[in-house]
Amino acid sequence: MQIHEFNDFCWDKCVEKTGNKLDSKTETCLTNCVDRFIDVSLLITNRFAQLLQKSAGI
Amino acid sequence: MQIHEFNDFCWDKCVEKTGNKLDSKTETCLTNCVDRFIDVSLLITNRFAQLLQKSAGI
Amino acid sequence: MQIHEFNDFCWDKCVEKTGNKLDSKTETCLTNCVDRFIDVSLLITNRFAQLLQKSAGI
Amino acid sequence: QVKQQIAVANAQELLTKMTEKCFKKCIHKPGTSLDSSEQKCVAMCMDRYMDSWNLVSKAYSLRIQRERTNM
Amino acid sequence: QVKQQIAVANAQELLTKMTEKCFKKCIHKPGTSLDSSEQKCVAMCMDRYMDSWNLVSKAYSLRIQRERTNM
Amino acid sequence: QVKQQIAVANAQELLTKMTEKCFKKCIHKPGTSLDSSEQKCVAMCMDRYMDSWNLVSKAYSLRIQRERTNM
Repeated sequence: MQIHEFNDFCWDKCVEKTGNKLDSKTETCLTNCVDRFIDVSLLITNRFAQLLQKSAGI
Repeated sequence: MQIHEFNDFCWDKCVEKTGNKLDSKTETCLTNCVDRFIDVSLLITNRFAQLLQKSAGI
Repeated sequence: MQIHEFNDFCWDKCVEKTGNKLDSKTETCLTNCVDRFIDVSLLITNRFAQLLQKSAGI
Repeated sequence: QVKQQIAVANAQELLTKMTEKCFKKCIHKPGTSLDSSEQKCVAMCMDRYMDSWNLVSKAYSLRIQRERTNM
Repeated sequence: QVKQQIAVANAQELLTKMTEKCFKKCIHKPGTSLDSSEQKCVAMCMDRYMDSWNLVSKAYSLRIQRERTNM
Repeated sequence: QVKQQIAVANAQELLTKMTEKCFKKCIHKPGTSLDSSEQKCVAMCMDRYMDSWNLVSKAYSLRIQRERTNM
């Protein structure tokens, strides 16, 4: 996933108003959004690998 | 259209909660969603072909 | 950007009901949507070029 | 022949977009078949989508011409 | 080997879609870590997404078969 | 030269995304011209979108570094 896609996704999640600067709540949300997205991605990928191994009877 | 795209579309249409299993209402919705999507696609494609023929004066 | 993408975007912006014909309000909205989209695109592109030049110290 | 391929690709893109947009507008709860009111809605939606495409296309061409004249 | 590449591409597409859909369903306000209820929600969402994929896939195959028989 | 092409492609992608996001945020009813409040809103939205891009980009790099260290 590219920065563009992360920014697209997290902008929709975190940014409501666009004033003179991003407020600290929005900044924290953006940073956390990237980190949690990667967490979710890793969680899903690892769990998927486990399910594959289980179904392969390894 | 790929299975991924059907699933993407019909997931948004049919799945509200994600509990321990898909309830029967959601399952029916997913199955019908695929079939009706193909119906709409065929309806539109056939009607489009007719309009093209009409405008070509055939 | 292709016509398909403009139509996709402006359809979502302007078309609520789909009756026997597009009413004049919707037609005006569609036409203005295309023109304003291009305005926004030009505004952003020109401003981006200015920012680049400024940061390059030209 | 290249022109024909572009026309076919264009028509396919149009059909795909129309199917998605009109499904969203007309099929609120997918049932065991398309009932007649859904079919009517899809047909009407399709006509309006093409009307919209034509309007958008004309507005775009006019704008491009104006921009060229201003350059 | 081409088959394997398709399988890998398919799995990647599935993982990408699941990540987006399940983030949207489970992470309402992204915090400093995934808490246990978010983790449970993601795991459950993932299972349901695969259930949905299997249903959709089966419905699609059945329909294609029916269409072929009718031709 | 490849680097330059990547930079140009990146800038184009950024401009496209900004145009869509800022149109959605700032143009509620498209009128016969962009009025001054819409222009201001677009300029501000653009600055915020680039701020967001920088934050997201930094958060991503930091995370990748952390993941590499943990391996």
